[in-house]
Amino acid sequence: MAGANGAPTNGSAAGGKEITFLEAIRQAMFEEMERDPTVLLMGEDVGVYGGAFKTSEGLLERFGWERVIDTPISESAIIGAACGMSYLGLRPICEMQFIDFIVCAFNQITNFVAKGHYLWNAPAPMVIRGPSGGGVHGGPFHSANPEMYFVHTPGLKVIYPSTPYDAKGLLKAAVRDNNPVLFFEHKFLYRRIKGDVPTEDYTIPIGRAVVRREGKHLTILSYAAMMHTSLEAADALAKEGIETEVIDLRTLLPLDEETIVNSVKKTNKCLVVHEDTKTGGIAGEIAALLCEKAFRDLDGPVLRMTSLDTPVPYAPTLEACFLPNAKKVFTAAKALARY
Amino acid sequence: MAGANGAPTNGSAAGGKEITFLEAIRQAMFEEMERDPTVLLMGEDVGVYGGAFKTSEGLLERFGWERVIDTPISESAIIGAACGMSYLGLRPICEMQFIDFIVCAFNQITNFVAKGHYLWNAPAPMVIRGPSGGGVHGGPFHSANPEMYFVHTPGLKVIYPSTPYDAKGLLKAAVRDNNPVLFFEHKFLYRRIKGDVPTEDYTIPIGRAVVRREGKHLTILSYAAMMHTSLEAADALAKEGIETEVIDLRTLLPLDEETIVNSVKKTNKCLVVHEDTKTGGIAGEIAALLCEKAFRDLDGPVLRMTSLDTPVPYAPTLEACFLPNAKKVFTAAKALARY
Amino acid sequence: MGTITKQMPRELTRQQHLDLYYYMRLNRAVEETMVKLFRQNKIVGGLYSSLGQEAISVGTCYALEKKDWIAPMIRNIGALLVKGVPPRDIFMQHMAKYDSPTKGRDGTSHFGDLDNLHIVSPISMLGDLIPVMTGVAIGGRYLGQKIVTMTWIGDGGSSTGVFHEGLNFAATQKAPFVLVLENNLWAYSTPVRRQVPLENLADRAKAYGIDSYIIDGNNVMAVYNTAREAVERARAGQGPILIEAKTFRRLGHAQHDPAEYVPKEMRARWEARDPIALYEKFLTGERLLDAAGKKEIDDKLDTLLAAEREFAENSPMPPPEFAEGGVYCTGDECHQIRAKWERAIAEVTPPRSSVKAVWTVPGFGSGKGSGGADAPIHFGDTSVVDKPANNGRPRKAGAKMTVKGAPKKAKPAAASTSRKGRR
Amino acid sequence: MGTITKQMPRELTRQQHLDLYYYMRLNRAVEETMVKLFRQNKIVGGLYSSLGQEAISVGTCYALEKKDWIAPMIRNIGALLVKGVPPRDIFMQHMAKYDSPTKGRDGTSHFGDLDNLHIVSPISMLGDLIPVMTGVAIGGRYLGQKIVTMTWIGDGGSSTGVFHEGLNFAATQKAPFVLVLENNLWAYSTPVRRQVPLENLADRAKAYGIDSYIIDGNNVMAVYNTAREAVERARAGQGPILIEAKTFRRLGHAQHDPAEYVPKEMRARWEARDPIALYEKFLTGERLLDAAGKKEIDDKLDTLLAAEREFAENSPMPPPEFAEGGVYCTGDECHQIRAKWERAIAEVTPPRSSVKAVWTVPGFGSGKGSGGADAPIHFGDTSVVDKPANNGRPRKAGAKMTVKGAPKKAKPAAASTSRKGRR
Ligand SMILES: Cc1ncc(C[n+]2csc(CCOP(=O)(O)OP(=O)(O)O)c2C)c(N)n1
Ligand SMILES: Cc1ncc(C[n+]2csc(CCOP(=O)(O)OP(=O)(O)O)c2C)c(N)n1
Ligand SMILES: [Mg+2]
Ligand SMILES: [Mg+2]
Repeated sequence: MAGANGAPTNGSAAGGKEITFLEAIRQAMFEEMERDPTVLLMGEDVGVYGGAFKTSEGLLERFGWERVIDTPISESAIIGAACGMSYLGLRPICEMQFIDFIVCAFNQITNFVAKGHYLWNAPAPMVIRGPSGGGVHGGPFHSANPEMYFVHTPGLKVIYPSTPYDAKGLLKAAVRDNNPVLFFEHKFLYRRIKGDVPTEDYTIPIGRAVVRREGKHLTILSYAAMMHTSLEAADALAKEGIETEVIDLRTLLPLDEETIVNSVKKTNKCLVVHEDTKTGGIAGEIAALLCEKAFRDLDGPVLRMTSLDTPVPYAPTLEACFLPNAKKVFTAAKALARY
Repeated sequence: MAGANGAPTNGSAAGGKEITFLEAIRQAMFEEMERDPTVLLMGEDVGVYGGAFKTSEGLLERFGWERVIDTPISESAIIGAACGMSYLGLRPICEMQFIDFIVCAFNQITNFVAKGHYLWNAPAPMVIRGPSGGGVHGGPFHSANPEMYFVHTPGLKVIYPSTPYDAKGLLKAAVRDNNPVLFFEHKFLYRRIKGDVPTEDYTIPIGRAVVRREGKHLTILSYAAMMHTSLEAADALAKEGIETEVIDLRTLLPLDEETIVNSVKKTNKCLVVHEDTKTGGIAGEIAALLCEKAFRDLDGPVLRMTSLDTPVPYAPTLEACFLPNAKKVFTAAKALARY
Repeated sequence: MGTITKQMPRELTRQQHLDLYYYMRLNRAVEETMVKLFRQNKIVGGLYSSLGQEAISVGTCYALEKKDWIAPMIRNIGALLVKGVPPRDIFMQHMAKYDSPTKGRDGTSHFGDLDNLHIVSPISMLGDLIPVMTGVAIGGRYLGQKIVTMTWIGDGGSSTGVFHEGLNFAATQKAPFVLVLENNLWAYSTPVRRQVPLENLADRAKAYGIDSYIIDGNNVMAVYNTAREAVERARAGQGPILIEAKTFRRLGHAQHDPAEYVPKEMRARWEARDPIALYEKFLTGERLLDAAGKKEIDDKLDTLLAAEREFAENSPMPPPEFAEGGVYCTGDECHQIRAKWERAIAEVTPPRSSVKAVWTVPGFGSGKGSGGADAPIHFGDTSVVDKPANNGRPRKAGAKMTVKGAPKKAKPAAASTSRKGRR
Repeated sequence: MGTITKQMPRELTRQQHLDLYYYMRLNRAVEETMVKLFRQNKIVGGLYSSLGQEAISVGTCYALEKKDWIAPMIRNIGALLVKGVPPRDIFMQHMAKYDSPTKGRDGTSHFGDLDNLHIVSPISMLGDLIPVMTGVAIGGRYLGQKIVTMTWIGDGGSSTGVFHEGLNFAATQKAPFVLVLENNLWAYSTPVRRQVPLENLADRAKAYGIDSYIIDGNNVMAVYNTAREAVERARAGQGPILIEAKTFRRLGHAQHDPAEYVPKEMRARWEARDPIALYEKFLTGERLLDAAGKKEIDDKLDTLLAAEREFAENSPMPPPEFAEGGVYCTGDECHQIRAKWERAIAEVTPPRSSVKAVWTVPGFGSGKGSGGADAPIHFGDTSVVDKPANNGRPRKAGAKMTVKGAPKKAKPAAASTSRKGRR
């Protein structure tokens, strides 16, 4: 089965090797810095320590103090400085130690970085990345899914991959893009998910979703960790004769309207699954999109399975209730299929 | 015609007097500070100057330096300090000189203020208010409509009124609420819109929309400045025999699902009009809501008429193109009615 | 204004000495117990340590009165204990148990007690507590409570923007607020000189014209005496004070971190300066503590912690459905929010609250508040080049509106009326 | 480190004197023209003024070289003019004309020129430019460009968190960056002592261990000489420098503001210290300028501004549809993004870029980077109490996945290979 970009979506290309999601991120940065001396990395503890999650392990050794910069605890300074560097044609990658801290630089990102190209013809080629998401009991301040704050900010691009293959290919594409790109790495996947990636250089186009599984009864749209939850639910649904088409959005801004709409025109039903909280989550945007582009094709409501509208609770029992899971997705999808 | 709270929505109560939207805000703060000594006002230039928009004119004279505090240019300090005060049972009102600057305190609001009640059983009775919106050529940094950043943040309440009567009644309700409330004041309305308000004390319940105009062919949902645009369009639609039901959401979080759903069950069609940018705007949330609650009642897609997905441009010609207007709403509504 | 490096040594009572010692021992014992729990996978998430920094949490918080307010950071378990938080609460917070102060919704030292112990919960974002505790300090003064507020920040956290905004605002307000900067020489893996180009972080205070102290954070008596002086001065209205306590983070950033980036010699030097060992030496030298007394404390701690730990371990995990709801305060039945007034309300309400809205600039006289409600406003009233799209002519339905009418200035009378109307 | 209040007076050439004088005159004339335009409702939005502060914008920017970078604030029209921005661009920005640098998408001094004049556009949010210009400074050093960057901030703006984060980061990096703090005693309606509890705002520098200067902002020679010294020191690698220029905002915050809150005596005192009048007096005294020379400049300005203004007025408003699109760079055809290298790339690429990942702490030796890719990570790998909901067993379709397999550490070889594969 071929993805939107033609590349094999299971990433098992000739000479492919199986690596973790974490290693895919590390390799993408390593190879981009190797390829292009304008690529730098800035963040808290990214140098000597190699990053809180070890995603920059070995980068300082190879590229030195000028290209791998340990910063003070100053997210606004990191983002602002990166933007200044980008104005000189450099391509800085900013790491937020946990993506939760990105809101400490919210003004710099949404007012300065995002608006520059439209207002002053000043492109800012930079990447802002970091570990996001829950399921590892990080609690209310280490589990954020901040995507919608940025999907609602014109001028940014937002990526949220689910496989090592996509993570590596999309991060490389993000570094080479001339716009500010937010790249979220779901920490639950870092070491739990492995997959093959080609050893040769490749990128994945930003803005393209991919069909992970084909089906005819309904479409499930998801991304990041919930992608795997959705695939698991799809297995269970299949046992009940419900063939689910599962689409991995991969890029949230811009959305791949074509792939989404085509699938729904085929299945006529759509369930959006995201780990982000419900109200104001991306499921709403997709519901509006499908109303605009495929209303007549809908044989049932566009439904959503999401986390609760609360902060992310700390206790495992509470977090399990807060998060969607395969069973919840299965139930919601089954009801929709029967609608 | 009676509003959700039973009070006459045109605000012409016995002894009602006609005042501007701006004056309604001023009176609400004045009367709440008069009524309750725990109510304070903090912000940049709110004291001696009476605020950049004169919304706090006369408050310092009457309530003194301890209750009307001119702060340094430190939005995070204003919000953080207000939250600390609220922990002592005080009810601070924080003014953002322009609502655009609220993002400078984004972390304090979304991580500290919003999460306290759920996590630590620590309620924060405080109001964050300021002038928002475009149409007055304030340019890309003085025209923000930041509502969705906060509608997507559990723990906050979000109010965005369109009439002097609602502004006064809802601001008073916000001050008396035990939760952090964001109160957006569309600056285009400050002196352009006048209306009657009762002289006696009154509040309007948070979370209740109001039917501004009844109709049977379609429902227009809107709020703030676009409310007036929508009513203007409704007049024009009526001339073509299209009876539009126009609903003023007033509160965006929590949404008044009942009033919204009931109207759509009656008209079977819905157009959402907002000045906020399109992608990730509240229209999407409403589309998802209607899918969940009224899908079978929909005879047409839930559509949206919004601003463009760009920063707010400076030039009047560009801003006019950027913003929705009565003509655009008329056209979209007419097409939907004919759907 | 300036940096004060020494202050009058103050005579401590025997009881005070023993209290300081006991709390440091308790602090360490509580954390040692949690390391055991961590190794048994009973701790949820990460576990931080204040090993070697106990003198700071204990000595500073011990300088406060019961009515004063604190907001602890991750390495201030000692402050929580001095404030009166039972060890079981700390255990249960880390184990995410249902009987913990947050019932499992939040963890570690993320919990507060607004009503009794006057503790504000921290959040992970460094620095946020500084403006918050500034606000508590200003609010307490407004209510006449004569309280002092205190929080802690690290060398790394002193580079956050909110540290600057908070401390600057506290200084302009002369807020009764004490900020303790624990300079333990590392921020996660980053040495202090890579984050702050200063020899003494107390110099941060010079940006706000406030006083600061520099102390040996491993000498609990110095910490306590300094903190007590700072607290008294803050309470006396002299404004906020910054205390830099020099110390060292003996373990990694959290349990997962072996901290190999720390030179061995550096750790060795500081291990030789353990605050508890140093104090024990002093106390025995002064005959304030002997083998018997020490044994007594050892036993007391063992029994206490065994019981507290057992309670914590027996506490259930929260039921899943407890994740739902509770995001908003639903009103009086949920929280009775009442300010505790300790001054006459008449002082802050009209007519006594009324002032002239003028700035007086030394040497230059005064200037009055300008404009009035008819003054042109920033943008909103700058003449618009195009005609407003929605000129809001009278409506068939909906609120009555007219356009661009001269705004009306409400007389205070109106307000007073509606006020009487309510009373 | 410390505050330097005087510096070697430096001999200016006649041309330099006349340049400084001309640019101050031009600055004022441009703003006077805009006030006329404002009164005629030809300005969109608000209009700010630097009346009485011209010596600062002009004197500081004049100390820079052509290759250096600036980011102006609302009151730095003078800096734009010195940099070489034609008055028409400034007029058109304020009139939102289609021929303006931003084609009407943004206004006032909100425009930049990355390629030629090296100007970064400001935004309204105060302080944001400080980290940005720090980044330009670090980036320029990385590319070997030997540039210095400069931006300005107000007394009020120095209370923003980003001021602190930006200047602290610049200091840790020893960035070639000069920050000019224009202390005009007011932030909108708020007097400086209500925002910053300092006599000298230059003391803000003490929080970062960087040098600062205090100067009379109405004396253009002092401003220029100080700025030039600061720029040279920054360029020489001595790190960022803060210059506090004492001055006064003669008009209101913007045109709408009568500023009645400013004591009359205060305004009177500063009106008597007009920087242009003072300099004119000096120049005539020194025989560097006479009536004829002055007349010449008057005429030159009249002709120039008449022409520039006419051009601006004749420029059309942008077509409405220009509001659409343009939010993203669409690639090379849109922007050719190329770094200008002025050092050998080999210095920053392997093998020469390679270092040992160790911290060396003076007196204590070194510690090495810890863990490696197999090290436990913060949270993600702390043992999970419950089994992950999605244990990702092999899929019918979709990416092949296995769970919790030992992570593989890619050998740099792999990277090199794929690199060769590309070359
Ligand atoms: C705003 C923010 N950015 C990043 C982090 C991640 N983080 C947690 S602790 C820490 C290091 C803190 O160092 P320091 O302030 O010196 O305190 P210490 O750990 O030494 O006690 C970092 C970077 C955070 N908590 N908050
Ligand atoms: C972060 C932020 N908050 C608030 C404002 C609104 N504002 C614009 S200018 C100004 C006063 C600035 O005073 P100062 O920094 O001294 O500069 P000056 O106007 O005196 O040149 C304020 C409060 C802003 N632009 N940015
Ligand atoms: Mg530290
Ligand atoms: Mg100023």
